[in-house]
Amino acid sequence: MNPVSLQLFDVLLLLSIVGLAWASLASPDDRRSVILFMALGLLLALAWGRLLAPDVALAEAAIGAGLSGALLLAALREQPRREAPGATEAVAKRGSSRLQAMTQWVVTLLCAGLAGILGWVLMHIFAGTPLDRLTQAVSANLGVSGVSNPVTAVLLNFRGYDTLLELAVLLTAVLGILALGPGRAGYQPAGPIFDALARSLAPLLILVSAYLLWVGAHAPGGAFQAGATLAAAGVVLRLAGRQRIGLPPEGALRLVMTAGVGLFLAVGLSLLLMGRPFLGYPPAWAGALILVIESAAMLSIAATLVLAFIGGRLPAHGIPAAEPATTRREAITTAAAPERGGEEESGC
Amino acid sequence: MNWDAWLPLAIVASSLLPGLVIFFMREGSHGLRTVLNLTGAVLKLVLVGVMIWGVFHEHVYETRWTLAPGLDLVLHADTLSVLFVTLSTVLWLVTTVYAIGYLENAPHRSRFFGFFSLCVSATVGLALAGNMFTFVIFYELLTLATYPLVAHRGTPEAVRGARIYLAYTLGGGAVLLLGAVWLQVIAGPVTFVEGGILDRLPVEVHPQLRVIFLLMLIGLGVKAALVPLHGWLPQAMVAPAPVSALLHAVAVVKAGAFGIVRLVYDVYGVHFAGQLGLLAVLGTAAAITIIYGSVMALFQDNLKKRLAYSTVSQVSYIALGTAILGPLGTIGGVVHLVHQGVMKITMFFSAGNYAETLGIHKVSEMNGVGRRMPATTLAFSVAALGMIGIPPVAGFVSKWYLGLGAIEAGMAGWVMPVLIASSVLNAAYFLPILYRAWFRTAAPAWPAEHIAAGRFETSGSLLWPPVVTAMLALAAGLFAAAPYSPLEWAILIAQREYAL
Amino acid sequence: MSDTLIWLVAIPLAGALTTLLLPRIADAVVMAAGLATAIAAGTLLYGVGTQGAMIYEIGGWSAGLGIALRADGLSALLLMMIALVMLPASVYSRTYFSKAAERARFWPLWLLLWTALNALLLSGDLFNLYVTLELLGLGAVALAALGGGRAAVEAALRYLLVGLLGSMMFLAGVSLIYAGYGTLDMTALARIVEPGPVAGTALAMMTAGLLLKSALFPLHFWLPPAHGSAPAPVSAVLSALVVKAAFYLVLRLWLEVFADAVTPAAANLLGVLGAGAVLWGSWRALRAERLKLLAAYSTVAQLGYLFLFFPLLQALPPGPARELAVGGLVLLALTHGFAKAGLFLAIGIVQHHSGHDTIRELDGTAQRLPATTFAMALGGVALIGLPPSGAFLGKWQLLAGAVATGQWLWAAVTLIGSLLAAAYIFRVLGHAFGHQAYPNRAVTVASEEWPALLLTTMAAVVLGLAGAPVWRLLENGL
Amino acid sequence: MLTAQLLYALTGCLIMALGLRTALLHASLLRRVVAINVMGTGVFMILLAIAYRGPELAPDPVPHALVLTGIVVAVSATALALALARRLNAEHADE
Repeated sequence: MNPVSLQLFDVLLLLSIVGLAWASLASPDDRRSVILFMALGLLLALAWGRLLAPDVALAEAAIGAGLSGALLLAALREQPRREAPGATEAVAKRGSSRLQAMTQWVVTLLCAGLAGILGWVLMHIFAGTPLDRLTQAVSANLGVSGVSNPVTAVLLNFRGYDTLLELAVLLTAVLGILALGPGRAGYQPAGPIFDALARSLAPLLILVSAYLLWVGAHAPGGAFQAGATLAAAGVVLRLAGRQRIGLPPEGALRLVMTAGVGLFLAVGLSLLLMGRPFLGYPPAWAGALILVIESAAMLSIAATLVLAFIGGRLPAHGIPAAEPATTRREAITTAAAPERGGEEESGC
Repeated sequence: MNWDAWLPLAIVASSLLPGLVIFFMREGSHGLRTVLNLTGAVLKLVLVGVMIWGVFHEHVYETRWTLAPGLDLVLHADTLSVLFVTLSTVLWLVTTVYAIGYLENAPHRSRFFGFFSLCVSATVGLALAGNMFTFVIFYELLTLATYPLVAHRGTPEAVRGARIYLAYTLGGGAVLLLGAVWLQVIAGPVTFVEGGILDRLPVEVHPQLRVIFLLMLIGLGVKAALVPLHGWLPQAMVAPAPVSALLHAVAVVKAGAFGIVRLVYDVYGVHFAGQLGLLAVLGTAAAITIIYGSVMALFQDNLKKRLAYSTVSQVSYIALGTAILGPLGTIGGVVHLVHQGVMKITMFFSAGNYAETLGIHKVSEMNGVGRRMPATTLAFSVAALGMIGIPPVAGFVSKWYLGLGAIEAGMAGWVMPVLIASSVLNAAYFLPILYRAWFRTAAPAWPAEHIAAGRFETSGSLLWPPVVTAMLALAAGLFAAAPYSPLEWAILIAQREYAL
Repeated sequence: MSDTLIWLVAIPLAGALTTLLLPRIADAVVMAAGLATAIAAGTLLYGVGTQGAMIYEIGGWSAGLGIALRADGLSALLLMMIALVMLPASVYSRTYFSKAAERARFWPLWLLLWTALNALLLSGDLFNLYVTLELLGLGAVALAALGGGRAAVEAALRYLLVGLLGSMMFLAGVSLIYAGYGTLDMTALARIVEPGPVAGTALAMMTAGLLLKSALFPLHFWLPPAHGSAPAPVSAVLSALVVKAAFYLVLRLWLEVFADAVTPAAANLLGVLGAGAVLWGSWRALRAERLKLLAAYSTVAQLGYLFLFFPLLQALPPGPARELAVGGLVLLALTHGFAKAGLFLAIGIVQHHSGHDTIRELDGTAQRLPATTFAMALGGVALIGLPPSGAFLGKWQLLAGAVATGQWLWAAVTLIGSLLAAAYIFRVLGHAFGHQAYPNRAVTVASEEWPALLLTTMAAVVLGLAGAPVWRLLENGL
Repeated sequence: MLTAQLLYALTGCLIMALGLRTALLHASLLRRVVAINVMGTGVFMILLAIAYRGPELAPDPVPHALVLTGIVVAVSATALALALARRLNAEHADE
């Protein structure tokens, strides 16, 4: 593309992004808002590609648009008709409408001012001499990082500690979710067409995620994209009415959830005990170690995201996926009873 | 560290540690509690004896502990602190004996004696404070330790009285704190040195020093019950009698007066304070308080309230003595610190005895009580006569020196009328009590006779404390010229202050 | 020795994973991990005291390309406080959550929170700080929601959304820094940062996010419900440690990294907000009907004092007077940490034994729960700032700074705030000491009562009498 | 100065402000969660614009890594927020 058409593309893309963002935020209906937000994610993935950030584009498509959207849609399904009284609405409705209008104006002005100042400062920065920032340092050390994709090198080697803590964030979130009580009861078993689709889609997604994981060492991809894709397989199965969607039983599930942080930490500490710095991989093993860590991280991420989608603890007894559809529905209702008990218990 | 560095700390600890232990004791273990209390009190007395001897022979006793750069916790024994420490220690022992009898079978005794010991520890710490920072710490601790004692009964009036007490004293504490911090910012660590340390500061800060003095005077004046900061004192009367005795004679009111003495003599220096015109302010406040307190006392029928207003008036003699420039005035003020304490505690013990034994709370109920309780009433009478200033009781000595000091300083023109007016008023509110007690015939029944007359007029541990303290008040007057008497010690203080 | 830095993060994190995998021995694991972390914190404090500031470059990559952990006197002191608060609180939680199933949910989150706190205090990298802030925020929310019931969940949700807004503002500021200076390492940044629009805007954005998280008035609205409805040990660490972590970052940024870019007007703005927090928080605490809400509003007020130091430090020239003030600030923060943690634990005991925490109905508490009442009184002494608490020394320095720089307004706010604090504390004590004719002596377990007593004693006595080393440790920093 | 870089950065600022505004003003919980996500997107766009160094030069990988981390953190927080909201709805329904 020539520069002019490229710029035209930029402008059009950005205009649609801003438009979608606005539409999603200002839509009168929550459902529309969520769907527009998912669409926004897809456009953003395009924009990230345009900014030469394919790793981020993949993650955005899988997580930003895909899983976040799925989470939001699932939440929407349970939203009461009218917003429940209390909480936020009460706060917003308090005071006279005049005061409310004034608040709106003040906040709008503040936000506009914030955008203006931020933009001005960025303009100021970009107008100066271009900074090399850390590009040089990364490429100089890429050779000993164990991978050739610089983003993976930063994520799992140079700034591996960030990623370790990020996995801990993910674990914290899912533990918080599990502590809140049992998950959603699950979906009605799907009709034969969707069921068949799910049956074929899931293995495909699993395959894609394995590929993404492997390719991350030298090309766009990596644990997060792979984990999200794997989680997508779970979500699809879940939507098709599978209960446990291949998640292992309680104890093993905990093992999978902690595998990412655990292995990462174990590698770091082992190196420390061997006299190297924490997470200081020997260059010769770096590639292998990173792959091991990433595999564990992928499993953890996938399990975590699926549990987040379920929104709570799994039913106590797993239901084999192959069970006939008729008995399955009964199983759901019987599983629901102990769940109530569990909720009360967690309330104390 | 050698023994000299430990002695001041040991004196504080001898009541602090028993106090802390008592807190966590079971309510029922009376015997052990009494043993602990008395052991602590006697031990403290012995340690103070050592200290008196040492300070007289110019030994230096100092405990120093750094809390922050430039902020040292200093316990230091000088002549003035020894005087106050001795007073507190002796009276604490007596009051403990009294309280054991007074609170027999009352609830929450562990709590009471715990705070009681803390209160004395704070007073002794305040007496031994070697700099302003340490003084402020113990001044606030004293507030903390006395609040539960005032609120002890837990009745609505007690809680209300305690709340008022707290509001006044914490407010005063905040003002004092501001003054102390300000002074330290200007002058560095404010060590108590005889003759003061501030006269070497440049002239430009003099206006600030005046404001600081006023701030600190307000802060100290709350506890010393200077008018118009005295409002809490009559309210705090709801406390049990031993607490009132301690509050009025030893701990709270005296802490304020002692602070004023410290402020004038050992921070500003009496000459420098005079130069800044601050003594006149102090003298005026004292004079107003003396007259106002006496007048208010006239109108109280409640015995403890009358005594309370009498305290308002009497404690300001100390401030008055401080405001009189010259050694004789100093002697009069400082010696009254002791004399007022001994006399006033006698009166509160007696008042407590009337209430505990016969249920008498009002002056109008005291007709003929002298025949029913002769020893108590005799003790009360000795103290009352001393307050009026009739020789040979201790109060006379104080007033004599105050008068001499006023003449020496050329302030007789206004000090003498104040002294005379106050003495007349003292007579006017005390003599009618004595008249009723001794010469009126008793009503057919006492308001509520709790303790029947037996071998003694009341239980032993209630009877002996006022008798002992009355004898002390008498002795302090009779043997004023004996070595180690309060007067001799006050003369020693004046000599060192004025570098005579 | 510098390995200690990474162990301080690794031990609680490993502990969290172990409790999750082996719930049967979780109690023992928590105690072991807690003790080990406390020992590590002690080692670090000793090391910083003897050898000065420490750095640990993770992965062996130099700071900038990689992430460096750093510890100086300030962070070592706060890490020690965290350990000394978390450890007794862990013992307390063991009794507080009586069912094993509750504890199985609680322990992993608890240790993750500890990990987050340590990681935040040690991090020397701006983006890593964003991650630790999120870890801390999500951990705190998850724990706060454990209270169950509508109030707790609602408060936790608001807490989460506010925290996310704060983190996003912080991240936006970090982006500007990376754009303008090309580094995320705070030490490197401190060397090259210069006053100007980039530094100013970035600092403003990051500070706005952090103020939201540290609940500075008027951004405090989320704190009282969240701290007031969480389980007692959680409230304790939220009030004592979590908000303080955000405050610590503000301190780092303003006094160290962006010291040159801070203007007096900006410092005064923080002072004004701090004054508002002191007065409003104290007033609301005085009006509170429940003990926990009182304690939560008291946290709002106490954080205000810390912000009052900013205009003073801005006006004081480098030298002994400023060092005194910095020490006072840190000591005040430490004292509040211990006092508030102890107070919340004590309130938890009261709530457990009387079934409520309504202040008006506390009469007889002193008879039923003497040790707990004593703990509340000690905590109260420290919150008011009476001697011999560490807060007394802190407030002394606050007043001294205000007087020395002629900023009388802050002195007045400090004194008024202290008197209001006395009013709300003694309101509680007045009720607690109120007489009840036939009190039942409650049956308490020692492991329930001593943590509160220990923490408040630490605040009201130990820090006041043995706080001098704080100044020595801070000599070379800030 | 690269026009594209500036264009994306400014758009990022705008989106961030839009998200912030809705997060502060909107009553619906779900919408606030969406808004915070939109706000995050704005910040990510700023970061990626900073990383962009024109079509010829390879972009700076560090902001890419930061954004990847940011995305995962954002989805974690979103999941927790939605779970809390779900629990809150259940509590309301119980009354």
